[in-house]
Amino acid sequence: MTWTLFIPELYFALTAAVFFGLSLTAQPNLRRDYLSGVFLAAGGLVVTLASLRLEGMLFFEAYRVDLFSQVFKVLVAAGFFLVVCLCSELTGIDERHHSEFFLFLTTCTLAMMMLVSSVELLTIYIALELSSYSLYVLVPLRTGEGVDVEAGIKYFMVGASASAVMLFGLSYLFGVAHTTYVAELIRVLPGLITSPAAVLGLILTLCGFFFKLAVFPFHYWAPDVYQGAANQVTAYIATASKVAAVAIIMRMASLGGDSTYLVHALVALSICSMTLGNLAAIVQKDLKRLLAYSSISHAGYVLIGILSMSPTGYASAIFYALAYLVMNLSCFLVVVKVAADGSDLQIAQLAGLHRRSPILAMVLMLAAFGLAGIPPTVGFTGKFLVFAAAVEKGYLWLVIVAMVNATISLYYYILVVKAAYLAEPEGNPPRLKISAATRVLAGVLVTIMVAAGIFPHRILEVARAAARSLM
Amino acid sequence: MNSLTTYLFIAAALFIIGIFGLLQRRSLIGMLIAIELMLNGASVNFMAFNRFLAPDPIIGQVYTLFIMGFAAAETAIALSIIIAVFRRIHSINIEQARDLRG
Amino acid sequence: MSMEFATFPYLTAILLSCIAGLLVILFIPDERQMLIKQVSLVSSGIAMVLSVYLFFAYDKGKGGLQFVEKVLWVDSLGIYYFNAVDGFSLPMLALTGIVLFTGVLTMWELTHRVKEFFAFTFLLVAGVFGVFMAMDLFFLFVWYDVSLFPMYPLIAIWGSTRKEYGAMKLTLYLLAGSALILPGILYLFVKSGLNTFDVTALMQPGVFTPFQQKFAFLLFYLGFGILAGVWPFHTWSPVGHVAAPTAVSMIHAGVLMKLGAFGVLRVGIFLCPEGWQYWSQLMALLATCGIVYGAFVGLAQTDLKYVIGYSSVSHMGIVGLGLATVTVDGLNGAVFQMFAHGVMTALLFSSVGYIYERTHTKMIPELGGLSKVMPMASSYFIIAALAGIGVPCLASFWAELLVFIASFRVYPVRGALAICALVVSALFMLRVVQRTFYGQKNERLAHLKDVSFGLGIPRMILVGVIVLFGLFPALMVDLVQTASLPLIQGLPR
Amino acid sequence: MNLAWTQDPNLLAAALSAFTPFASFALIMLFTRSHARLSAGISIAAVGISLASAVFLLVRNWSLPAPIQITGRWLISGDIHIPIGFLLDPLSLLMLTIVATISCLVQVYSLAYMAGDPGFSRYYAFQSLFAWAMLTLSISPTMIQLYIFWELVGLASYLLIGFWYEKFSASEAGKKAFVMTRLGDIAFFLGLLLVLLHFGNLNILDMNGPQATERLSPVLLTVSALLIFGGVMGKSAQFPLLTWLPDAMEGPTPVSALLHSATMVAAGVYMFARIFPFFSHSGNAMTVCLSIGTITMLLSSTMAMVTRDIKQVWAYSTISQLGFMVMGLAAGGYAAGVFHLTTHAGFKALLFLCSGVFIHHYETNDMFVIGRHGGRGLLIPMICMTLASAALSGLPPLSGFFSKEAIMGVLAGQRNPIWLAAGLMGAFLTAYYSFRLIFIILRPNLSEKVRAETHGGHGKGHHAAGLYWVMAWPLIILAAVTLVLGFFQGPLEVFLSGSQTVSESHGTGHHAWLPIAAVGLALAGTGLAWLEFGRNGAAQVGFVERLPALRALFANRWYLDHLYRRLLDYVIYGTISNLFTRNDRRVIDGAIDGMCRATIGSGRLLSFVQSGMLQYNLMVMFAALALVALGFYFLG
Repeated sequence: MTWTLFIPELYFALTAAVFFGLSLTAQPNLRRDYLSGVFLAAGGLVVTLASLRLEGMLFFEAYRVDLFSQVFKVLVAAGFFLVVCLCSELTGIDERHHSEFFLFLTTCTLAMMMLVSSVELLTIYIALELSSYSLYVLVPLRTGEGVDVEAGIKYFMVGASASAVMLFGLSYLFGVAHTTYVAELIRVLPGLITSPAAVLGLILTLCGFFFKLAVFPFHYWAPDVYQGAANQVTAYIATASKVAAVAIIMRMASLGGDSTYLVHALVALSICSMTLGNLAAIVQKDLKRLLAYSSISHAGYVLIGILSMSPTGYASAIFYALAYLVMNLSCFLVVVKVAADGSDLQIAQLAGLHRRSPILAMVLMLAAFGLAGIPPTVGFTGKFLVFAAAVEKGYLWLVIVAMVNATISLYYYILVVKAAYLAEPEGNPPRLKISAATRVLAGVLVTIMVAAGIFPHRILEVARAAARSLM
Repeated sequence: MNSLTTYLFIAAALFIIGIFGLLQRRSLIGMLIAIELMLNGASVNFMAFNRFLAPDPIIGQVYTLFIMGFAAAETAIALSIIIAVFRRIHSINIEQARDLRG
Repeated sequence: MSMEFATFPYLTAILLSCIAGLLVILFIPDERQMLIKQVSLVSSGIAMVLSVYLFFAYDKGKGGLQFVEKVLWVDSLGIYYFNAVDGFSLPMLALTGIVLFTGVLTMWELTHRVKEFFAFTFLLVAGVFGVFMAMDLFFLFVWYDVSLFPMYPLIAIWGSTRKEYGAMKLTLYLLAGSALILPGILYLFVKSGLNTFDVTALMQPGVFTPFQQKFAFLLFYLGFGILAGVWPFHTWSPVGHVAAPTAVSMIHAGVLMKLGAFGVLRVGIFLCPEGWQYWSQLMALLATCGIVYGAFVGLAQTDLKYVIGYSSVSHMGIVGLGLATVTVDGLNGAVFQMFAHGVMTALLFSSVGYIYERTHTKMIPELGGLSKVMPMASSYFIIAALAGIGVPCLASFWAELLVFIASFRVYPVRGALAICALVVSALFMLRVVQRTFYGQKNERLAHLKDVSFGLGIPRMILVGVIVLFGLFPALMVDLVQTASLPLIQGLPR
Repeated sequence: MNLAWTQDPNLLAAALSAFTPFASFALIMLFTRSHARLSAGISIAAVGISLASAVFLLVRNWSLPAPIQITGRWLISGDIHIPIGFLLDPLSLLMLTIVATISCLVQVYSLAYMAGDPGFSRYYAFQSLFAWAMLTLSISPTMIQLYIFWELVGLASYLLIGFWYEKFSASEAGKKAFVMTRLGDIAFFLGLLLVLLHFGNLNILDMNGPQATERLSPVLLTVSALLIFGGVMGKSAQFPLLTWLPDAMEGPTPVSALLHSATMVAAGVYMFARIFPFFSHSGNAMTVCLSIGTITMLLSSTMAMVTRDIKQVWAYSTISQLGFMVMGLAAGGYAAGVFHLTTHAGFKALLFLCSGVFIHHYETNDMFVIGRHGGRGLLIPMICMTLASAALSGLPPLSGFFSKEAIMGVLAGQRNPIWLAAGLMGAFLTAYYSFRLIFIILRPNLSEKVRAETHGGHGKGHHAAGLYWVMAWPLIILAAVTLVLGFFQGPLEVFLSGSQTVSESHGTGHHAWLPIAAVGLALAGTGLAWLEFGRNGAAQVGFVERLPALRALFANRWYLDHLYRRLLDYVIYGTISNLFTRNDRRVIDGAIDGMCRATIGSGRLLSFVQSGMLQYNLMVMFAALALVALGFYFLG
């Protein structure tokens, strides 16, 4: 039993402990919390990167460390790091709770990491619940805006019921397969997939993860939570937790083997969620809410990659997850910086951004066009790969629907860009003060968005390898 | 009608009742209880499957224990949030909390 | 990475000249407007010189693809960075270079957000160049989209009439087109089973079944056709032209619309020849509708730019008709028409742009007697208008001649209809010329200055090109023929 | 063209004559726009060179055995070959010389007429453009080249008619001319395409050769011939496309003299003669042409009888003479038609130039005003004009007499006498209206109150004597030509029929009574004119003008213009264009916008459903779940 495999998780557990300790100290110290957060998160990223190539099993085969899990751990850690970087002035959270904020963020990350590499139903459930609980607590932490607790309670209610449903599904899986190890399930389940109990179990199980990814019909929490939670929390929910959800859905979807019905169900869900997300996003005024709906539609796109159930499909989904992570973080960078007082950001408030801060405007434009799937951004490459995988499986019509959706989505992304570049603000708002660190961050994000879009080669190779290790 | 199916029916009944309660109740506490019912339905399932089918007699019980634990934690969090809600809108009727929409 | 460079990578150099211009401009502070303009002038100049050089350097005797640059990009998907030119793409490259250069010169007086304007312009043009030289479907599509989305800010920020509506409509409409193209490309990619996006590999006969070709061609025809202004998917084009600022309408009507026709040619016709033959009837029908329709609608317009917009619809119809004939002459005529119309429209828009900047109106009734006020500006417009109505010894005459001969041979009735539309187009162009430039000197505008020499240069270049190819059409046709002849001969009988 | 230029004097001369004007056009447009005199010099020098080389060619090839054809490749696309080159045969040489001569004279004349005009350089540039196009047209070896330069000639005419573009009527007239001729050209083009596709090439010699009948079915032959004749209708202002020519008189008078009487409008007739054998293969086509020519001739002569505008009279007479030429050709009189074209070019140019002097001097087009101001005072123009009118009305011994007689002879050869009758009628009317004008100016009725029409009042105050003589010399030269040209009929016919092997059997049947009848009718017309306008105390009111209805009919050009106007307004603008525009806005664009609006609306609906009611959301969630579950039992 080699503990080295578990190092990243351990590291984050320790980090959590550190923040717990900080939270016990009497008087709050924002600077201290932020800096320790950044450095610890950076360290975590380094550690996870270092352990990228590890392989092996832990905890009585319940915990699998392979390229697939490690890649996603890196993504999660990266997301965590970048989100922490956005917390330089954490105006959305009461000062007294900053260290708690970091604490729960860390525990959530830890849970995500466990989630992506756990291969036993109970472990999965534990990891999932742990991450959810941290988020349940994070959402109402916000100060000022009166809606945070409402968002929190709704998030909780939907989440709890979803997890209950999932648990019920798990019980059926256990019932038909007599085992709780994913590896054996993969072996046994395809044979039983015609039996109602198995399919019902699988579908109900997937519900829990769909809730995380905010796929229709479990998407209702997304807009409310995105709007209600503090900007940084929203950024985290929108990026890291989504990535982890993608990972676990891939793991579980491969249980279905070649059940056409499951595929059809997924097709239906993906079409519903992307259409619904895009249409509802058109009329949004609040940028975070708009991003929530767009995330719903992107969940649909990711599903396309997953439901093609082929190595290329999974690889494309992994790539898409990365792309989504980067683009969304770029958007939230803008949100956090423009709404410096931690309030919600109306699209109209972007007016004149191109003068107030050209670099943020550029980041926003690239991110928006990327989310819309316009080359040469990573968003386009991701869509391209996903669609290629789908067409390979013969889902041409699904792809056409998705492309039409992408066109619709372009409309509201353009509205955002228009607000940033065209609309003239009333009065003359001052130039935003952008710290050097933020500039660097923005530069890095832009570079990733463009470079990964134009030179997808390396990333794609890794993704393929990861997908192969999953199968 | 062997006994396994009986248990399954009971579990399913619990689950459905839970869902019904969740949809029908307007008070947060009631909804919380409904969710507990759903969880219990799941645990009954586990126990039943374990008892009748699974080779290894531990798993189901382990699951059930864990579920209990989680239920407790969940309730704790839920109650804390509900208290916050009550502070904010002076009611635990979910219909009062409708600021987030659109 | 297997590389293959026949010669010095001219094509990449063209792309780089644009992208370098873009990057340099991005790092110049936006107060240094003059510097920005000079930089853009230089890089566009390089692009033009290179593209025109290639036009003449191409070895007609050898024919085929030349100046090949091929680099493996993503081997798991068989994506190559594969640039090459043939008789079809060279005229387009030259056209793009010329229009870009003249466009930059035309916008010399711009003062509002100069930096962003030229940055977006270069992004757009890089995409256009890329499409014309890409022989790999993936890159072709990437460049295609890259060339589309800058249109939005370009129109919406620097545009005029109903600019935001026009910009949004144009962008969404065109990208809706690419919503059909991408599935089509992926469809062919998958069906070929070759795991490559290399056009030369996919265009081998027998790769695709007739059904696949018919299906995919329809996708491409509709997708690219929208950008080519195929009737009835043309309504974005007048609106967009009207809204766009001068240089953008020049580039847009002059080059971007050709992108659509070129896409149909390069992707649709090259990869799905049988689909081409199968749908040619439909193409001819829509094209004829476009020609007649555009002419008649143009007759009723009172806004100069609308007039030009509809004449573009009509002229692009001629391109479509040429493509629909499935003959060598038709192809020659179509490509020639793309080139000629590009230059001509650029000239028209540059003149109208000048007039609009000075008089602040595009409405024909408010103008009139301009020849007395600004003779040069008017004569540029008049020359372009004459070219537009197919006066001999101006470039577009030959193109139309070839297309009409070919179409009359293949589709006598539709061809005759299209020819008859010439009268109408003559009528409305001359009507515009008369109402706008002739008549008593317009005192309200009497104080305005005529085109200065500096601003005259781009127009003169365009006029020169029009006359050159009008007097020596063989320059163009011989070149295009090197590509069209093998294509037609390679068709399955 | 891979031939060495110096080795073949023909090629050299032809190239010179054709391309020097183009060079001057380019020069003037590019460099010397601001130097009026320099431009004029360049242009005149260029056209002078053309004239010289044209004469050289004519003399050198007076008795050439076979047509010389030199072509080089201009454009080859697929199986379409478009050569450029020269075809030197009697007809083209003759036309070349005529065009060069008249252009040269007119350009000299314009030195004075246009003196001090702001657009002097532009004027000469356009003149050169026209000279280039027209000369190249006349020596084209293929119909496609002919068509190309045919269009260019049309362009030049458009530019020159609208030369004073600040006058609305002028620009309007230019537009009208261009569009109307374009209408004919479309038919022409279609005809050419028919021939090209079914016959294979458009080489004039081949088309005239015998294989035309072999390769083209009679029906096809007739159809294409008629379509090509459409071009003639447009260019030579034949019925029903004749109304643009009178309006074209809005241009400067020299332009009218050059383009719209002597040369350009004759291009139609020239083209007819050019492929005369091709036409003559199809009897029906010839008959149609004959009738068209006749109608044109009669209609336009009636119009000429009532107008007061001096230029209008000659415009109408031009139309009628063109109709007359077409009659001659269509009746099979190749030589006769071409001969009349030649003579007509001479005296009609003379007529216009003379009236130009009057207009320039009195700054009005109204013949009555001119007469009352003592128009006869200007001796040279007066004499020349009288001479030319005599020629026009076919009085011996002037050139017009001979050519008209030739055509009459041909007409007499026709089986159906009606054509001859029409011709004689035409002769009578011609004499009447031309001498009506002469007498009005010569014997002004001073009692008549003046209506001061200021038509084309573009003039300049001073009339230096130098200018007067600059204008006078061309008149004298042309007058001399008019006097003597008639006696060259014999040689010319020999020259023309030298290469063209046309059967003139029925054309040359001589009837002794014919000349007498014709001349008699001409004299009668003159006499009538004298009775009504010439003799002392004549009321100066023509017999037509006594019948208001008839007068209105003639004055309004038989209401043809009104018809066209209506057609344009109601059918083209009012119906089709309007309909298409509405359709574009409402249906096509409306559909697109509607789709977008629907999308946004549905978005609004969806976000409304997101009502913030937790229970509803959960309900949807479970319902969807149930659906998926149930779906399995029914579908899975």
